[in-house]
Amino acid sequence: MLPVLILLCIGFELLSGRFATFTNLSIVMQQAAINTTLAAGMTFVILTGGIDLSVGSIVAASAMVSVMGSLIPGWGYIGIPAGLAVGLACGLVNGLLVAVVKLPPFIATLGSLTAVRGFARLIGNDTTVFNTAMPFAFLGNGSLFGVPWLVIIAFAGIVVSWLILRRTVLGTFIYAIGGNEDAARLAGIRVTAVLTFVYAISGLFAGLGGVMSAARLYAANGLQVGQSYELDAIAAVILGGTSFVGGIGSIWGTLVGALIIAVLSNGLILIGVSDIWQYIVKGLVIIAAVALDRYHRSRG
Amino acid sequence: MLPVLILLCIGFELLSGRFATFTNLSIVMQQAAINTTLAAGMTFVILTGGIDLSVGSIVAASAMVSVMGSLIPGWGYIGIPAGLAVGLACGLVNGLLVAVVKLPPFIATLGSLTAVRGFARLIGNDTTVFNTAMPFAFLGNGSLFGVPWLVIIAFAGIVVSWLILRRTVLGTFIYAIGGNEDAARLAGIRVTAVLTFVYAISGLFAGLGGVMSAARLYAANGLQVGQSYELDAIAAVILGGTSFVGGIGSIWGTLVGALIIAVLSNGLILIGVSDIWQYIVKGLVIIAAVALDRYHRSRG
Amino acid sequence: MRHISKTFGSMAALKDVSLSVERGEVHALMGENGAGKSTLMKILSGAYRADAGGSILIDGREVDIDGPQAGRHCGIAVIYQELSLAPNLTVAQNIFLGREHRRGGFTDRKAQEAACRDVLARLRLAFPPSTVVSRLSLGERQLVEIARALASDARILVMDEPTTSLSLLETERLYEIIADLKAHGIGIIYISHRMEEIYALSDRVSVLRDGRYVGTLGRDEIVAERLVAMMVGRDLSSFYKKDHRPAADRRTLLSVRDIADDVRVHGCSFDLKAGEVLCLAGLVGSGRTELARLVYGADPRTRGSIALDGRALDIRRARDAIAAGIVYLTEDRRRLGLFLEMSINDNVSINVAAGDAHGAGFTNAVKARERADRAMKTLEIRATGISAKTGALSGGNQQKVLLGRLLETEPRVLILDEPTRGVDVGAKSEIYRLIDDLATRGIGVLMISSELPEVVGVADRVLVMRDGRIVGEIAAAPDQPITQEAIMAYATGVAAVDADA
Amino acid sequence: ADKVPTRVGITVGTLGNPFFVPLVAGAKDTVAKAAPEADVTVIGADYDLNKQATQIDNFIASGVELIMINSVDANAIAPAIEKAKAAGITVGAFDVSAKGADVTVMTNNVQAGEIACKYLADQLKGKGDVVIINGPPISSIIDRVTGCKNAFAGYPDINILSDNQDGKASRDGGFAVMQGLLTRFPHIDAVFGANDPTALGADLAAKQLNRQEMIIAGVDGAPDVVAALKSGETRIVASSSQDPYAMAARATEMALAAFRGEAQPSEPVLLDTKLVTADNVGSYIGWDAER
Ligand SMILES: Nc1ncnc2c1ncn2[C@@H]1O[C@H](COP(=O)(O)OP(=O)(O)OP(=O)(O)O)[C@@H](O)[C@H]1O
Ligand SMILES: Nc1ncnc2c1ncn2[C@@H]1O[C@H](COP(=O)(O)OP(=O)(O)OP(=O)(O)O)[C@@H](O)[C@H]1O
Ligand SMILES: [Mg+2]
Ligand SMILES: [Mg+2]
Repeated sequence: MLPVLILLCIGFELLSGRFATFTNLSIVMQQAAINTTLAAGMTFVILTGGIDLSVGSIVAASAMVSVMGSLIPGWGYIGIPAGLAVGLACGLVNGLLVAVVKLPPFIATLGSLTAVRGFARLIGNDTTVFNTAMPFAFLGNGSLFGVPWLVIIAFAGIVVSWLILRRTVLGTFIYAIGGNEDAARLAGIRVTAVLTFVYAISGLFAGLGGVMSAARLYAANGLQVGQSYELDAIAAVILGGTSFVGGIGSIWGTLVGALIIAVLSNGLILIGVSDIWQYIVKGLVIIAAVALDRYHRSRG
Repeated sequence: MLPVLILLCIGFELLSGRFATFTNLSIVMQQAAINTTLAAGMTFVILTGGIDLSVGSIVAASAMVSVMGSLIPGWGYIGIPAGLAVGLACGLVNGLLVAVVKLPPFIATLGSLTAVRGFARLIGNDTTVFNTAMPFAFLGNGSLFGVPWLVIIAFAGIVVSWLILRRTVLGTFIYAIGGNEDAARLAGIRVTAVLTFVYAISGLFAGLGGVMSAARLYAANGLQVGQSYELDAIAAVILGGTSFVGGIGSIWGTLVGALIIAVLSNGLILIGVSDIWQYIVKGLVIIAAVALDRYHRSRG
Repeated sequence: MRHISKTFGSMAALKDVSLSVERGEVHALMGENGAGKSTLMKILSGAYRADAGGSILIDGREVDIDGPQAGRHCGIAVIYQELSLAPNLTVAQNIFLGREHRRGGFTDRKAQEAACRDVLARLRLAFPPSTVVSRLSLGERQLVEIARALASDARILVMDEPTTSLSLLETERLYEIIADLKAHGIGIIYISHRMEEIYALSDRVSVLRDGRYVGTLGRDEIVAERLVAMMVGRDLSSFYKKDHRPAADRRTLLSVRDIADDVRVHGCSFDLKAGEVLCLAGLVGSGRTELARLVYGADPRTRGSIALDGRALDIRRARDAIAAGIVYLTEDRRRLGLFLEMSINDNVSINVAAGDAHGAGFTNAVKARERADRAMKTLEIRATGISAKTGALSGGNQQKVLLGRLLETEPRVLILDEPTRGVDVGAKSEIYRLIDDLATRGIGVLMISSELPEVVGVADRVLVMRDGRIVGEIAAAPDQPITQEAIMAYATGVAAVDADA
Repeated sequence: ADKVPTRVGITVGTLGNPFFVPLVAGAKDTVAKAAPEADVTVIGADYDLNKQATQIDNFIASGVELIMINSVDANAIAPAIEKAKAAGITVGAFDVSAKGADVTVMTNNVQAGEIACKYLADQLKGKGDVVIINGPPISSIIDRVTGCKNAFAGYPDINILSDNQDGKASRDGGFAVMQGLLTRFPHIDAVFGANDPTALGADLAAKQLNRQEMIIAGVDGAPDVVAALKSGETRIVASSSQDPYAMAARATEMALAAFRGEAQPSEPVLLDTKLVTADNVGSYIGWDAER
């Protein structure tokens, strides 16, 4: 899909003349940051043949907790681990439901999508919580040597995921389970533990996404954060070439997928396409991009 | 899942004392009607191992066209075939993308989810179209011998689906493709044609859902109708025991799944659970229901 | 078929192969694993398209087989090597898939099941047409495949290793049917790695090697040495190898007592001695695989105990068995054994990867490569390299990869379920040599096999199963070798009285 | 000539709601009148905070000089607005306040709820059982419900049966919630829907179950309610009208003035709402009127 991404960038630059500026590219990457982070976690899950629908709701819950934590006088930084912990906890529950109770992943995480969303609304009692003096605001809006922190975090997430998936035994097990779960069990792999891990890490990444959102907005709202983020995250993973069948795919593909989604949103605004037409064009470009990729590969 | 459904009904009746009245049960079934119809089409798709994310958007587009058709003086009934045609057309496109272009179903229908939503908004130019003198309003609000038309239509959809799936050769092909696509191809089955059919019928049912929505609300709005209906439809199918792996499941299960979802929504309002808690309880009940079902079956 | 070539990517699987079959002839096709036999047949059936240049003629007329449907139209039916049933459908639905009995667009289920019953009766199969295929054992599935081919009324019938999971009884039944088909003028192409089947059946034998046509032998010219020489280009001297000492005086290694799942296995007990090759024989569906899986912990058992070196083991899942030094080679390598999307390297080292890992769980790539290289060399796996995708290997080579994986765990007890399933003569003799080596090194080998000559050839002792019970034991003694007849007697129930007594 | 912006960005909570059509038109027309050459981009945020914050970033990057915002959340959007202002951009808020904006014009939503519910209470002669169908927790909806409750509080014999169900601010949602409420409560005298689609959905549900006993009010003065009121075949008796076009026009005019450097009130300007009823619907100028 990399060629498609490059093609899109060139197209938008030619059409708008404003796409390829440093500021805009940095905006695109910031926009992609949260989705990339969620998609990194989602890659683990989809590689095992599962799905995690709850990430959007987890982002909301984590963002709420993170902002509320940041309001503790003198201890504001606690918002970061608190948000992460919420994500990890939700992910662990998902993992146990799938791996131990053996629910179909779609149903288990659809249940959490709904329940965690309710929880996110409940803890803020349906109001917006905000912190004008957000101690870790720099994470959301600052940059390091000109590179936004959001981008650094997202990229770090990708690199860590890559290390786990491609350089550790655990990664091999994840691919193996996705490729053939029965065979993995017969080969003595701790399938239950690995599956639990996979949902836990997706939850953790979603928690990180929530912290990023909190740091960026200085605020959170149980209902208005993270709505249908799961779809974008899954789309990034699948655009990136990971297959629902399990066992096939790569984290770099996911990065490219997430960038394609962000570039599309940004570029269409830049060239002044109206909101309605953005929907239409976005849908068609996604289809065309994957079709082109197929064609390209089948010839290559 | 039937025991779970019955348990839920009994529980709500005990808690509210008003659940099991004729009127309320008829309301529940009406509320389930559109989702049941979508889920019937979705069952076909999921049985082949695919997914159709675009049904919610198709409902919107079909409802728009249906209401606009109903406004034609003297020819208002044209709204019905017009709505169905929109659904069928979208479904056919999905089918061709999956079967011929060989896109992953998730991506192909995610593309249509977005593009068709844009189309639905475009044709009404983002306003609500309405018809206070809807000629086929009886379909949405009338009843035949006390049974609401919506329920009759939905049930007819289920019966037709059952006939196709269990009594025709085509149905066997659908199960065969879901069970082992390569084997089906080697057996000389026209896999491409069957897959196209499956998405087409899902589109057609979604078109029917749009007509039902139009007849029920006398109005349609490109953005607000059918939002995330796909999730409910998929949930009904999976709750009903059909597996994402393909080839396993039944249409009656889907009916039960759709009823569980409707009973939950209705019952929680009846016993006066607040909106936020509805989210939480709904999520937990879905998880518990499937877990119970698993446990029950593993013992049975 | 004339001048057929086929390339996958850059690799040529078939190079200019020609083959002809007459009416009423059984034409055997032989060759090592990966020689291209299955590929050639898939081209004939329309599953693959050949490269341009070749042609296929039926009754002297050139036909264009551009898909499975076209192949079927030309009267060609195939029993594929890799079983191609839909596991979620019933036996009847599978047998008539794509050729349903219909009334209008509706399936005529009654007529179909009646027709299915007829076909099953021809094969003397006991299960009803409404059985769901996923509930059948591997051997039973293979019989369903055969039934499907029989029901198709084809003029040309291709059988690609139809008997790999069948025991003698079913195989002989198949012989009768083939004779019957021949009499009706049907042309049969028969692929097998089992010599005795080739002798028994074929009118002519053609041999492929490395995708090339080597030659054809007529009925009277079929001699084992010559065939083997044609296939491998060299001579295989001793086929079965039994050099290790008889195990009589060895200590007991594995001891299984009254193990059962009370569904398919009902209380089996046996001892396996160190350095012994113990074979488990029986008819298809007799419960051998299930017994092995219970020992390995792959399925939960309802009672029974397992001890190694006299110490009781608490085996609840496969992992426990592996940790104790008991490993199991599945009979269904594609579904339960291999990770087809992964490399040979990963497949070979996955069982021991956790142990090899550097701190923090990082993969020890060097060690993994060593292991894969060793497996490639000792087992003579043919592939482009250790990073080749396992799914692209021929069946026999896949089997060797799986074996390689088990050997890397340095097991004490090796349970082999149909280890030579779909393996060519050369590789087979290598596997026998390997089994012998392992036994010599004191490893206990429990081998399940449906191929009686193989059982007779390698076993020190044979247990025979029937209906989930061990009904007989035959030990090799210098004066009284194990015979196929003795095994069959137990397996079919003729000699059951002895065992009960 | 006056100083006018060359690039303008408009972001609204969502574009797919009929209310936003005249709202956006009002803002766009006003910009076009003052600065015909200006390049105007309009986008919807789908009620997603991150999305709206991103859109403002995009506006800053693409060099807009004026941002008109209908914020998803008044407080949460503050940091983004601060950034925009730091970049020298003038920010005008309309319909929903946005902390830090230079000017704010919005409907007096508390009042909208108040007059609708007061009307309901008066029609009931100060006595009866009522339900409030709530909506998503955005400020306009919260304010309306607050206003409505204030009004009902003045009538000791009015009893609120339910106020915690979410009609999703849509016909569909209003319909489903109302069906449940109708079953739960055998008698309902009046219904307040948080917006017109909700009220219309509730009306349809009551009609279908043949429940004649109640009257319904909403907020918006939307064309479909106008049509219903005119037809007379409805339980809807009133809707507090908003004038999205005029509201947006006013906000944009003020923002343009601020852009020119003219001092503007920092307090939000609250536009009064008028109650549309069957009696005065004939003279009501609706959203779909030509301007
Ligand atoms: N789909 C495929 N893609 C790439 N290579 C393939 C494919 N199918 C077969 N091959 C290669 O073609 C060659 C011939 O394979 P084929 O399956 O025809 O062998 P075979 O003679 O049937 O062997 P066996 O006795 O093991 O079944 C092998 O080297 C195999 O790796
Ligand atoms: N999943 C299952 N559910 C129900 N019955 C099964 C299942 N798997 C196997 N069986 C039945 O259990 C019996 C024993 O099967 P098993 O696989 O152990 O036999 P086997 O002796 O190894 O035969 P084969 O040579 O065919 O592999 C068979 O009759 C089979 O039909
Ligand atoms: Mg072969
Ligand atoms: Mg077996």
